[in-house]
Amino acid sequence: MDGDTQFGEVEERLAAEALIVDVDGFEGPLDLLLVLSRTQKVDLLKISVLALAEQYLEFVERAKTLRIELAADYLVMAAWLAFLKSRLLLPPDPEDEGPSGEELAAHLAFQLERLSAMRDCAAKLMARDQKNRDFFVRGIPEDVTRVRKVRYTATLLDLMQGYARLKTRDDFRPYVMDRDHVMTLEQALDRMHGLIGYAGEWTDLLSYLPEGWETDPQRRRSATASHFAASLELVKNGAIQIRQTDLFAPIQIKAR
Amino acid sequence: MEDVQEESLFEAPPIAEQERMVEAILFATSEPVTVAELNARMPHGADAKEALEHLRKRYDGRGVSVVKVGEAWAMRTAPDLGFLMQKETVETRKLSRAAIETLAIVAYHQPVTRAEIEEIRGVSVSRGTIDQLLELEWIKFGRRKMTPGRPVTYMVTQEFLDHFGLESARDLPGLKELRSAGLLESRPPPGEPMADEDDEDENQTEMFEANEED
Amino acid sequence: MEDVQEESLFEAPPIAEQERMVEAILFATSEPVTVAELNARMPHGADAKEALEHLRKRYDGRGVSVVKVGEAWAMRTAPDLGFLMQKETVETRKLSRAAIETLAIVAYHQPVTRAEIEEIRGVSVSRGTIDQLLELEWIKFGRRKMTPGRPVTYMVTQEFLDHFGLESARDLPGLKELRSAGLLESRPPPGEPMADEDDEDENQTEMFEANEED
Repeated sequence: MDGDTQFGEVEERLAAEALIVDVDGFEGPLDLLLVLSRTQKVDLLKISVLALAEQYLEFVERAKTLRIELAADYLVMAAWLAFLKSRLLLPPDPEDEGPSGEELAAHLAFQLERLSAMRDCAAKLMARDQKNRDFFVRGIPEDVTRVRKVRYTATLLDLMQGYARLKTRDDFRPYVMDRDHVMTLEQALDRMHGLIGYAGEWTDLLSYLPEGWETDPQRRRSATASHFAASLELVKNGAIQIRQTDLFAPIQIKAR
Repeated sequence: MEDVQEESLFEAPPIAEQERMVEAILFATSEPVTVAELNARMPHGADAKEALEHLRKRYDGRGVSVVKVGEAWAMRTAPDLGFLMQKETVETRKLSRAAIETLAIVAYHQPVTRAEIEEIRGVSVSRGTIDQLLELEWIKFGRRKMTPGRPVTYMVTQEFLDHFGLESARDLPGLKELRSAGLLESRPPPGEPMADEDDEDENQTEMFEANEED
Repeated sequence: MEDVQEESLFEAPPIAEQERMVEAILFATSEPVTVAELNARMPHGADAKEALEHLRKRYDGRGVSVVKVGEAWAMRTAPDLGFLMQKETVETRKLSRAAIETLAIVAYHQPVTRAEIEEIRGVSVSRGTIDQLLELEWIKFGRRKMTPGRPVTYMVTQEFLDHFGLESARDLPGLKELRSAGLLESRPPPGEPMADEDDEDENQTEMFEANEED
């Protein structure tokens, strides 16, 4: 009998030491308390919180003697359990406000029971049949084509109004008139293609301007610009060379 | 497609034909499909819900079954035949104990705040744990709680139900027992009345009652 | 898993069970499966070929069928239910002003090049606008123009005529009619001859004559 007790004590001490060594493996004081409570081998509902508090405090003491650094929250819990222990042991002070030791103990028991229950639930959950492990989804899903039909609401009236808008603008700003004084890049390019063969020497670009475009300032501007752009195009194509010896000096071109 | 809908405005196809349609739609996809979506895709006048009932019976005991996932329906192979399948799918990362417990707490206590999860587990919940569960699409944000700070809450998703083969959160194992044992209540520590106690109870009741109406 | 296979070394599962197995495998595998592969995955002694025959008959006339793909087998939704595999969302959007103007120009001036459209609109026409109209099948490519660079031309389509309720592009009201309908409200500034009106009509005629040659 005696030997049994002794053996029990040894076992307990070994367990406590194992706990301490494994302290990193605990997820905080509540987790540790839950593990300690299991050693009482009773239903969590009937657990002795006082005994549990003592176990915990003992644990912290042992950790101290073994010079194991415990995280702050373990120490906070130890302080709180010491307080709880004194409340449970001392007769209630009628002057004292706040919850009784029994209330605090009941809450701790509730927390432990709840945590334990959640762990069981987690285990049950993970033990369920799981998708793509125990049961499987369709392996060759067929595409559900999401036909997003955009229905455009253009009407014939929209169309005509759009066209009318363009034509109205023409009435105000006749393009035909403008065009008399504008030489396009394409036109200049066409002209220069025909003439470039004759430019064996460096020639002033302006000499390429067509007749009737050199005098009128508006026409001259347009023709100069388009011819300049066209000559750059020809340089790019490797048809001619271009140079300007000085700022504002004449721009000269030469066939390659 | 439109023509079919127009035509059938006047007469829905026979129920056997509707059953075929539901079968084809559920077969074609790997994601659960809601009854509303089924009805939207089927010809006008069809009753997907009824057709589903027929179909479910037809597949009873087959190698593939028609399962309910939250508000939606899907086809899944029978769990007892899992051994035949090549595990082609990439194994999901092994979940940490913290993640598994957090998941269970969200499932059983939803909608639940991070502070409540921490209160239950007794340790702080790392950002990574929540992130991992969000990423797996097993949990999602619920509405904010009407308590100071208006913290966000977490809830489980349809994907969670699908993954664990649950029809609804009501079907979580042991839920009834936990509830009758009072273990799903949010009980404030004595002497520290929680401002949101009433609200909390309301939320819980609401969720499960709302579910029960289905 | 192994146990099942070991056990069945001695006795193959009943054919109904084999049928379930084939069903589950065909459902879940991401590719068609050959009979040899089926046999390899099923318990020893199973006859996938026979089970397949049973399964095929079972799905006869259903919303899903067991089909042969080359040497392998797969499940597919019944072809007549293909229309269910579409989810249509209709969105009504107003055509942009640029698109309407471009479309109008094509309609009134076809066959017309992009450069010509730009000339008439006075601004460049984005690739997107043309693409959109092509996609809507309201315009199509006409023959190339016999000018340098041989640019492509655009024309309106039958689809366009149908949409706008026109018999032919010639039914589009002319400029004079637009004016009398009050669509052209602005008068040209006094003294500026409307050089382009007659010209316009001429173009139209030309255009449609050209069209008729097609």
